[in-house]
Amino acid sequence: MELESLYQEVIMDHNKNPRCFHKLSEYTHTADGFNPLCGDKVQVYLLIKDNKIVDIGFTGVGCAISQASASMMCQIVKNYTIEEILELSKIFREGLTKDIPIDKDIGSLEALLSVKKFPMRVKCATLAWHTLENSLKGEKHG
Amino acid sequence: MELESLYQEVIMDHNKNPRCFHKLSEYTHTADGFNPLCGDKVQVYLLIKDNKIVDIGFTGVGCAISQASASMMCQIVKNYTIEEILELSKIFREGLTKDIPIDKDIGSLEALLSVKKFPMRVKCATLAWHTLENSLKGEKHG
Amino acid sequence: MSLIDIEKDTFYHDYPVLQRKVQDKKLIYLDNAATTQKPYSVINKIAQFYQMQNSNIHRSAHSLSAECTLEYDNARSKVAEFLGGTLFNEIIFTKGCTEAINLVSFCMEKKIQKDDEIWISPIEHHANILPWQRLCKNTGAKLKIIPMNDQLELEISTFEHLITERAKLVAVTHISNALGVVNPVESISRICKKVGALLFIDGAQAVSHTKVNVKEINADFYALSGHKMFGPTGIGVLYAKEHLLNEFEPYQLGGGMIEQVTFHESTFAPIPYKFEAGTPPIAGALGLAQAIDYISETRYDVILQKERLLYDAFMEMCSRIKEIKIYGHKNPHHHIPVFSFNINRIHPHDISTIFDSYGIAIRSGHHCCQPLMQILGVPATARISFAYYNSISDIHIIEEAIKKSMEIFIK
Amino acid sequence: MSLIDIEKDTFYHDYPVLQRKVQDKKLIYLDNAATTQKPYSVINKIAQFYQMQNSNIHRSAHSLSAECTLEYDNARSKVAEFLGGTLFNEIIFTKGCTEAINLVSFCMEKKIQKDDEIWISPIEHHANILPWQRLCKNTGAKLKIIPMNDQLELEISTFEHLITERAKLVAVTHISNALGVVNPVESISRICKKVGALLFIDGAQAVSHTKVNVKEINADFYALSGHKMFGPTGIGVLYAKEHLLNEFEPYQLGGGMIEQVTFHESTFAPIPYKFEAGTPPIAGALGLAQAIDYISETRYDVILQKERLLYDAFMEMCSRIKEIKIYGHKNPHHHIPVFSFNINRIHPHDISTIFDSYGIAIRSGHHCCQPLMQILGVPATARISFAYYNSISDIHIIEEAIKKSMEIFIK
Ligand SMILES: Cc1ncc(COP(=O)(O)O)c(C=O)c1O
Ligand SMILES: Cc1ncc(COP(=O)(O)O)c(C=O)c1O
Repeated sequence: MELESLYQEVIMDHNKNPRCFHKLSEYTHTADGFNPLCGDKVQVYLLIKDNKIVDIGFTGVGCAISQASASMMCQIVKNYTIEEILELSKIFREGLTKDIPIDKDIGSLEALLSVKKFPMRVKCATLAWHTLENSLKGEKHG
Repeated sequence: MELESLYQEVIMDHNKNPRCFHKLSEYTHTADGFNPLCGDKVQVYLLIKDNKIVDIGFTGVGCAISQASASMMCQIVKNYTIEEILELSKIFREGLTKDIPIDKDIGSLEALLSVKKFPMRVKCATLAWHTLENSLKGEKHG
Repeated sequence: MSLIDIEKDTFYHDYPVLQRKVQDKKLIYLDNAATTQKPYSVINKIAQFYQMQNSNIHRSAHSLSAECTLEYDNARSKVAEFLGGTLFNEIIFTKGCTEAINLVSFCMEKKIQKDDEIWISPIEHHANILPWQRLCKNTGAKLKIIPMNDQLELEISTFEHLITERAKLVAVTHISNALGVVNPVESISRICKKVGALLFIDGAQAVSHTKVNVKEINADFYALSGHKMFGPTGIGVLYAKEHLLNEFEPYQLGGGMIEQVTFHESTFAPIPYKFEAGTPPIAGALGLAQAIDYISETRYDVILQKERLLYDAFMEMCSRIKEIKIYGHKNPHHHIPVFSFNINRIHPHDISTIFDSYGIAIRSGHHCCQPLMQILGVPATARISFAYYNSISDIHIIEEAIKKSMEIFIK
Repeated sequence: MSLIDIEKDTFYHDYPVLQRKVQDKKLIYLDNAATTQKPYSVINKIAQFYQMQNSNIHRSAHSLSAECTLEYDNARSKVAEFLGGTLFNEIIFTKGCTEAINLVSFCMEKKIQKDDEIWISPIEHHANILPWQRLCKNTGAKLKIIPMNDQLELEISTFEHLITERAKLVAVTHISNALGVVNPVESISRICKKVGALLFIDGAQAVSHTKVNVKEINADFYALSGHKMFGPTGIGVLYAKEHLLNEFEPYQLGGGMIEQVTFHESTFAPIPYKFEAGTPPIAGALGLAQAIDYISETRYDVILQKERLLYDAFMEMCSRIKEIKIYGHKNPHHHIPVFSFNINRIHPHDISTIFDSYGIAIRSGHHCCQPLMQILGVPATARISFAYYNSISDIHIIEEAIKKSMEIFIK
């Protein structure tokens, strides 16, 4: 049943025990994400040094998918360069919205691709990534 | 054919040679009538003495039905009392809009009842009468 | 119709959508507060209009246009009668309830001054908040909120003490789309009259559930949407008292609402036309009139009885599930079967997705009531909104879906 | 499609209304400028939506709502492509052309100051006069009129000399509903750009006759109505350049166009949603998209060729009747087959009634162009407005009706 693929073990785990769920005491980039249609909110905090993510955290409220997606994102991008993050974000988001198979390894994010079968939930899965991208566009801070 | 009953002799005659088609030099009551949907216009002038119509005239532009109706109205109401006019107006207008036969003699106005079969033209036939009624409601003038 | 007929529960036969499947399951449509389904008669009426009569109204002398003009006028008369016997002139067709509210808030601007007050309730839909907020911003008036008790019902007696003659308008919903609570509009009306405030009632949610009589309520304005009362999208109604419409300047300008136009100035047609600029949603108006016929044939007493059965069955089911929290509904007799709820800490979106896998369509989110969500202290709720055509037997499937949600999330 | 196919002249098969009778005669519908007929595919689309999918958009996570949201988005994309490949965000659904003009005139108020100028043409529809008149009244700007020559075509070179940088907006119709004249919108656009004025084009009459590309025209705004392009009533479109929509404050307020709402203040969703408060005319938008598909299948080159045949046949017939006076149309290549005319001194209403007795639907009146009527020096005209689906053989019956009019009135 497709419901089971959406709410699979790894996603439920991240939802229950979100990793990096905190505001960073020291950060260089941040942004707020909001989905006005459903009320999901996320704040992303980044500490970037020498073009690399040294630390990352998030806070917010939202559904299992948006929370798990934010948590998994934070876990995976640590130590990535900005370019690597942007590329991964693009691949992941296209994987959820376009009808072409992904040929890159996206690691644990693979689990989230089941969201594709639930079109109204795709925005839940991409909210954290949009917010991350926005934070990188914004003024440096801190 | 119904068209022939609409554009019958007497109506065409009034349209071609409208009676009383002039502004009165002396009048006690007047009103402007206008149908914004089609642009028909009529002005009615009355000279009333001792509750009786001593003289009446009209000017305006409009279709054959509205012109003929105004002309026939002017011809018929001369020497009527205000009460008689209002009653005739009511009978005539109801004859055009309601599904009940008229039991009073309305004289030459009978010819105009054929307009009933052309619902979009009823307003053409009643415009002059509405204007006449309005003139009686208005302030005395002259 | 007897109770036995109502229990036979076959109203859904009138609704083609309700015969379809989603996710390989029979559709159980419980998002009626967002929009209701349309019976065959309404759908057929719209198709028939386009197939047999379509023409513009008012403007032409040919037969087709005469037919349409007559039907359009009849639709207005039907709405006037439906709302309790108002005047023909007091019924304005709009594109929806939202436009009706915007129209009034625009026209009221000339009547409102600095330090006047406009009162709304805390449970209003955004459509009945934002236009008044803007009106206050533009005029310097104050937006005041009617107090609410912890049963989530309006505190009418406190309101009566708070309101003063500075209040120029009170805008409240007849029935809440989020909580299903029926506001005491008669009492509110009485209070309004006492201080000389106009009363605007948002009837979007009321007309599919209960007979409305704007004259008995003595409302100055009443707004509704066709699509929420078994009619088409893109049509709504504003009822407003004749003298108010006469005083107001027109809202939108264009064809059909003028008397004489020159480049220098224009004069306007009498009401109701003054407020209907441009080609109206003709098919929408005829479809709405057909929906009114449909409701009359079905009868409100039947709708009420059926909804009470649904109400009781749903509440009975919920009473067996301690994890479910329903907002409000302490007093069933002030409520229709529209329920905002949460299940433990499961997010409403997840509930909605799980329900969907059972074929059950419910809504999750803020229901266009963000201020109410702030008061409830939640970002969102799940909402089940019944219509009289929903089946009592579907409540078992709702129960299954609730249990599945708990199984996935609370194990 | 070859010319031979076009001469076969069977397009009317697509339109159910055209199969019906009025006054016991086959309906000959020549009131297409008031509203066009709808092909089966459009009518079926609307019925199908209500039968199979009906649900509100955007707001719910369930499958039905997901389907509708996707279709509604696709409809917007289709309009964007249809108008020449604009951005998705630049297309706002309205209830009609009139609302689109009112929206822009409302939003422009913040950009217009005393002694600024707004230019319109003398042949505008009331919908494209009154909103600008009000805007001028509210701001102290001046309403200026583009000069017209005695062939009833705009004097573009004089206009170019007259307009200055005080002009902030030029609002003209693409094609006149009263005269059938096609305005040189590209030249007007060039002149606007020279003085820095925004260009608003009223496209209500254009889209059923000719391919429109707003980007090639470089229009800042373009407005149209669904019901005048083989689509449903109650739906229209405003195209506006993205940066303008972003600068504008919202027009109507309500659900679906907000970001965050508290009782104290509200923030708004990004475009296009910022301009679509409330439940939109969903079925209308899908019907309009279907009409666009229909036009694409039929092809504009076919429509143009067919309309040219109708044009020539009609003009040829009129050339034999000296009593008929057609306004304008000195240069056929600047015109579509939409003709305002008078027959001697017969009043247009009488013409229209006589035509109706032949089953021919035409319009008589001021065509919502009172200022133009004042220029023509007549209270009204009769108007025949062809669509490509009209039959060339019907022109004989028009001739009969004209002769009958003369027989009755000029004997
Ligand atoms: C040129 C023109 N502009 C605007 C309009 C107004 O369109 P609608 O009535 O569909 O809003 C019309 C149609 O009557 C028109 O012909
Ligand atoms: C209480 C209430 N008011 C107003 C509205 C707005 O109605 P519409 O979106 O049809 O304009 C709604 C529906 O969403 C509603 O539930």
